[in-house]
Amino acid sequence: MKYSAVTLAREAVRGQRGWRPAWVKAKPKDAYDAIIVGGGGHGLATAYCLAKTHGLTRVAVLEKGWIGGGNTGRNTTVIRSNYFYPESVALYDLALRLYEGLSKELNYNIMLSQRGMLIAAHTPAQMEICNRIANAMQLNGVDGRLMEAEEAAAKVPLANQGAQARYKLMGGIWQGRAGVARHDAVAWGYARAASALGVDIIEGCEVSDIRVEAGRVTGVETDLGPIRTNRLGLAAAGATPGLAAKVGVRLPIHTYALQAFVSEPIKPILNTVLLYLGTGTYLSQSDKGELVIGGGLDRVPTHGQKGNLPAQEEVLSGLLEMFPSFGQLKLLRQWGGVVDVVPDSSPILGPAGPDGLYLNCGWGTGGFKAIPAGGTLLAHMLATGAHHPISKPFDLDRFRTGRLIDEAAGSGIAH
Amino acid sequence: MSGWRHPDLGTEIDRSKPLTAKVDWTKIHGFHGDTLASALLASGPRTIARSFKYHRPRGLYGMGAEEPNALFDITRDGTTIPNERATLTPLTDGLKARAVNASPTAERDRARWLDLLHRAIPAGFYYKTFMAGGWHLYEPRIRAMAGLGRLDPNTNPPADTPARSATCDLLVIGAGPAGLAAAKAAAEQERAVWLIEDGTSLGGALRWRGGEIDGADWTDFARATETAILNSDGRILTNTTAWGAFDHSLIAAWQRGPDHDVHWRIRPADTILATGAVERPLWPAQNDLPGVMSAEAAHHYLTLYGAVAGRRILIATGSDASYATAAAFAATGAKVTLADARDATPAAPDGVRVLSRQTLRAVHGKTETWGATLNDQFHSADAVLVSGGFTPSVHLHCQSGGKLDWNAEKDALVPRPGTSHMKVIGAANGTFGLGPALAEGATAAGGLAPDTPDGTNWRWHPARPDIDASGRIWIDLQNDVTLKDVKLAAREGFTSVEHLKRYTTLGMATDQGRTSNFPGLAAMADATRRSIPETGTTTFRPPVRPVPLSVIAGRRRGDLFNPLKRLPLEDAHRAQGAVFREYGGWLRPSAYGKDEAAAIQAEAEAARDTVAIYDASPLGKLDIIGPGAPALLDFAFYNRLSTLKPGRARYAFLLRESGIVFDDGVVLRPSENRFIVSASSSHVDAVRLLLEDPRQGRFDPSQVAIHDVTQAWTTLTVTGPRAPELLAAVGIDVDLPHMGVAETTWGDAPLRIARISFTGDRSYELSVPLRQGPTLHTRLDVALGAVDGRWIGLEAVMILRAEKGYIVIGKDTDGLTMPHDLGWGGPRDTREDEYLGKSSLFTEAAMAADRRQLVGLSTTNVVSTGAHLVPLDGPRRSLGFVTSSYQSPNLRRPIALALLEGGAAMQGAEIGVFHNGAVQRARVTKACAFDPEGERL
Amino acid sequence: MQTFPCPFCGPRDETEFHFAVEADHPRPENTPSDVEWAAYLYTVDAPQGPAREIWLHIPCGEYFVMSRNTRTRDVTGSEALR
Amino acid sequence: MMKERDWTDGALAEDETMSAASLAIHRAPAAPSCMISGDLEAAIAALAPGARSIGLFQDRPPIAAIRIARDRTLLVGATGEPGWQGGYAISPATGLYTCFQISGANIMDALAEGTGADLAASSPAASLQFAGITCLLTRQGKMAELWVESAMATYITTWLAGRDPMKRA
Repeated sequence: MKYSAVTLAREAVRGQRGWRPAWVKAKPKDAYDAIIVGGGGHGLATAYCLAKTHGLTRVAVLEKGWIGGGNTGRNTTVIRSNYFYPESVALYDLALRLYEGLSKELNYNIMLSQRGMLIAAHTPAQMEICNRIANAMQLNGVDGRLMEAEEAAAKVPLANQGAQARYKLMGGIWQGRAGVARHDAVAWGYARAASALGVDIIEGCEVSDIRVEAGRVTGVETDLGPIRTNRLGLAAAGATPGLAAKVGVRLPIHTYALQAFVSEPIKPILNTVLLYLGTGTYLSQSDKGELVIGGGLDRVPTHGQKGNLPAQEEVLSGLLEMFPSFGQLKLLRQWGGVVDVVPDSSPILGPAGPDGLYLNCGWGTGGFKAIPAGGTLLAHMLATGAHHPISKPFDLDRFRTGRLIDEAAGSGIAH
Repeated sequence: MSGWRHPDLGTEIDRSKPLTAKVDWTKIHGFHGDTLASALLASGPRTIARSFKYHRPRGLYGMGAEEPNALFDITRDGTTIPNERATLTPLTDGLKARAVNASPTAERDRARWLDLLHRAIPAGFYYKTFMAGGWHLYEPRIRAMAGLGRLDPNTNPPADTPARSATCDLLVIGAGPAGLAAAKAAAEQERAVWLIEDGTSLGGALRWRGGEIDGADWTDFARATETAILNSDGRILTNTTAWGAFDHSLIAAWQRGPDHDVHWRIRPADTILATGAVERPLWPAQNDLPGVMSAEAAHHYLTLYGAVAGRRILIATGSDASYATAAAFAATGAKVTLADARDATPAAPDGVRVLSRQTLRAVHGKTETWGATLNDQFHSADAVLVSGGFTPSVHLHCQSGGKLDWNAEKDALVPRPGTSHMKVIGAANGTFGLGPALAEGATAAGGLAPDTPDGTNWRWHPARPDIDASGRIWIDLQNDVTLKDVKLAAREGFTSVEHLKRYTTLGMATDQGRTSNFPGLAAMADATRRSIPETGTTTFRPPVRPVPLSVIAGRRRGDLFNPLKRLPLEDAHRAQGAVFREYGGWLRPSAYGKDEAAAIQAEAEAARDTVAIYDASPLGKLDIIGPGAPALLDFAFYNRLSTLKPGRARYAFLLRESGIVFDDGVVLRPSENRFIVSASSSHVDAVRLLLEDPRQGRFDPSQVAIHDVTQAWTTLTVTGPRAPELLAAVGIDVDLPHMGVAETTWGDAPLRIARISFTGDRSYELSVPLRQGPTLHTRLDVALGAVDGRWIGLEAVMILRAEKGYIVIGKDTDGLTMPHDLGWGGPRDTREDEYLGKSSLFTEAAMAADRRQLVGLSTTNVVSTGAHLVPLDGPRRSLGFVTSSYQSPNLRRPIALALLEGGAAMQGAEIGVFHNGAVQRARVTKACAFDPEGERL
Repeated sequence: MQTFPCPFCGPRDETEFHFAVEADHPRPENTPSDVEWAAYLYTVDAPQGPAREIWLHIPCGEYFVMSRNTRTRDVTGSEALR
Repeated sequence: MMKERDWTDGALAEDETMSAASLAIHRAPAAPSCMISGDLEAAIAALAPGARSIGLFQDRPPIAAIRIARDRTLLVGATGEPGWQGGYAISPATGLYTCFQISGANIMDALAEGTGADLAASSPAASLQFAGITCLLTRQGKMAELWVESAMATYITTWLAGRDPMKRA
């Protein structure tokens, strides 16, 4: 049933009894034309694109837990394309352009709020690096510009401007189209749309092995039994390296815990997304009124979705250095996701190992903003067996040739 | 109906110290020892808050962190803290409280009409609408209506909470009966016990239920426990919340102190969790009306504060535990009816009318309770106290990986032993009742069970929300999530408990689901025909209850945030009028003079014309000593250094294994077995640790040492044509070749001189031990006038080196720059032996012709650093970017360095310089624009 | 806050340590193939469970091999490089 | 160009003391010292005969070998010519470290704010991370000694001054 104010009003009269499950809780069939491992945003978006764009509906998404329960449900919901290299901008701005039409496309309000993002600089040297990025963005057709101190301060009036401030707000990079979106809604919106097109979404189904015969993928082993396919997409973030290793594909991926924090909800006090280069802390305020805060990784290789105290103390002391008045607020919730970090902090997209196996992983700390692009590109590879022009530069082979896309190195800012 | 303060009950309050406070527009009265909640109950109005979504009138419900309604912005002597729970806010004289998310006040809230729309705004409605025209049209109004309290932009809490680490033998969390018994037993075995209690005093529920332990009143047992702990090197922290369990059994605790809080990081050898349980509500229709309270909380307010919940009290329960509560209220003269769901009930306490087989169907009233329907009969009452059983508080057990099992007999999810590093005892383990809790506590610490006449282990009639009941029934009071919402979530497929939570926001409010997680889970189980274990539980995440950000952020602020290294001669430079800036982790003079920009140009000019001095102390000084030094340096550096003759110096690069230039600098070899690596000031630690890797992993560390003695020396660099004159004036005469180094003395102090030039003019780096720094500074300063020289800051030095095309790592190189991009291809072409990064210099990418290479740019006016280089015609794409750009006072024109695709082969070519939409023309030149032959060195 | 054991200094807070690389990846020498060199530079095992990693204890500057479990976070041992 | 933060705090001067109700912090004058690596026994025998190797928070005599690492030590109260002496290396290091001597009632609480290291476990190395930076920690009787590289003396002064208003003399 279509979602709209009309259907909502009609159901209001009927006690909301008319709604049907947003997605069908499918049981696995014996075989599919394509299988995607990982029921996060990327996996669900891939299934939707396969059905919608490529007309492939004998498709299954296998999720070991509940959809949207991995990094899709654990990030700080920031969406942006303020990147340095043309290849990165092509990828992330594709995602941003798709996000801009996604609520209408999926008939599901993902609450995309393009409130703009400021990356703040505090020294002349940092302003020079911001200028380097802003110009790169403009050359790549993205709305990035260098912002001077006065205009930047007006964007974040509560930011620390006192004499005691450790970091003066000297200006920075501004992207107006950047912002935030409701992360759960992205997963559920794609799931509902894909399910409506006939895709099987199978939760509680963990893939334990990949079956290969004569160099070609023939299916997967799961705790709900074997399922056959010749086209397999891996979009399982931190779990991807373990699966790929089963077919001899060794990846340059470390997994770390990345923590995020949410404060108690308060009336609106922050209308933009802000990152301070000096503290490394970034934040935005959700529509419900909670401050959503993030920062650096727990630099300890891990597979547990839990971070530790030092990273919390560092991120939150950074926050209060940026906004001393936020010392009035209390931490409501803290959680961690397991992020799959690649040496050049760019994803790994493309075929690997046996024929029919395609990777969409290595998104590290930046996966949420790329969901629609990840889906589009993995669907293209599964449907056509070949790279999309935008995914090609992110092939695993770049580590052999040395043609890395190292945003942190290029832009001088850790992404 | 105004509150009722009992004339003499109240163990926590001091009636000799009356206090007044203001809640919205109403004055309320209380005593020292009251909380805002107890004072409100005793004297205040019933409606003290409005619900988050429907703006329904709400009253006080609970007694601790589980309180879902009574939230206020609290102002005390000018300082405001939003979203404070009345139950956890000590009453102070003159305190002002303002109900959150209601205006002008809770009672007169203008947004009351929202409740009329409740049918149209169920859980998750916003996913189904607000799409027409784009979310941005609706978002501002929705954001304004969301959020609870208001931040006061003028309140900046100080960064004064210390973080303290501690270790102890046994940590007991919770000082109720079970916790006391465990702590006492352990302390009596000489173990160092830390006892942490969230409340203001020890005892937990004993404080209002009382009890006899070991033949005496429980307070004796508590005192004996305190003595035992303090005698065995233990510690007791009340007003302290253990809010996080982290790896390696670390517990984070927030101690609320009189003058400042403390953020504890405690690492116990063993941990015992005795955090009790939270009473469950019941789920009649309109269960959110002011006047509906937790029975345990009402008993707590009566005994501790003398605040009586009502005059005509109806207690709806299924548990023996409520009989003591009924007796306590009857003793005040209140009319008490106890409706027990069970068939067989204990004897009725005096003055209490007990009805059996009763089900609470509905509560009636508009902005306060008039009465309730039991089975199908109305009973008048002004307070309905509900008890639906108890939910063990297992947050910390689960945070540390502990699992839970459904125990039907205890009607609760209880910790599965051995699945976390903690032992869980008492009500937190589903052991309800004084005797069993004391026994479990003592035995957990290897002691004997204390004796008590009260040996019963409470059980109760399992209560569940009735998913077929009609009327509006609340599951999560604070986030306004009703039973219909849970059924809607089930209908729409959000049947995993995690989906239920995220779709309806059930359990995601600031009471963190203490009274809503269980009924939400039970209702979802019934709605989907599953058992509770099959439906599962959500993960428990820190903090156990909201903790101020300022407690975790601690004292790391301003001066103490990313502190800068300071020059020993800082004050001397200040006296010269230096302006300071941050350079690579040091605070250093950028220029000397009020008008910084003008000073920079004048300083750069003087350094070329006469002589200038700058403080180069931050330059890294890594002593590399021993017979193994040459081999180590040959492997670590891109340039061979074993061939460097004693008394000489050589410019060299350090690469990462990826072939990327990591640092550059001059390496001195004062003597056969001693080298000094002058790493860039921002890279000293990183370079030391980069060298330690091969020293320890590849070579024999006993044959080569690395000593960082950067901060043992003051280095002043004298540069300019009249430099030798200035040196002579202070008694330093030396004839050193360019790139020569000598170790001599100056007066009675050692002096190292290195004739190395970063400016392009003849320069001498003079290094003396720290103690001799001031003398060297003064003697040079005095001599400067005679040679018309001056002190210069780092900005002038940056211009001088840029005129020479000398690079600064990280500014003129990016994370992909290799040495041959900078014109330093020699070692790459000739060295046969292994060195760090070698194989990376021959990858496909490393051999590509389109690599970005260092070039100079000649332009008519100054281009901005960070501008990009673009083709003058054809599609516009980035060919590289400007890394350094200045007006050169010495060349009287702009100079710039850049990284340009295939730049080495483009000398003389014209190129576009793109900045913020505009394009200038530039000509590609050699990097060095000044004295290319180097005659002035 | 985890506690890691420096083989010389003993147990210390995790903030005193820096993760360097996974152990047992010897450096290929004398002109390795681009695949061998890329494997050395970038490919990792990132095991889910027991792992041998090279860590650095920053205050004393010693590199050492730590055996730990990447999922349970238990540390089972630490040994000096030589 | 916009001004950056002005850092006005200053380090304790040599031999100056700052004190509050329960804590006194004195900056000791710099003693002659040097850093040694390699055959530490031979180096100590040559430069400071009889000196013992001091670990974390261990009691030290005026002339002491404060152990930094497995094969590196700061010799206090003795120094020598820089370079390789057969089996060990020497670098003169007088003034490299600034020594803050902390005495008073609740020293242990003050130290517990700087480090989580177990000071009773007598770790063989005196080096640790204190207040976020690498330092050395030793003791003279009841008085704790925090050794900080000279450029960080200002930071540690500000950090130790902490909350209680400190009087400087």
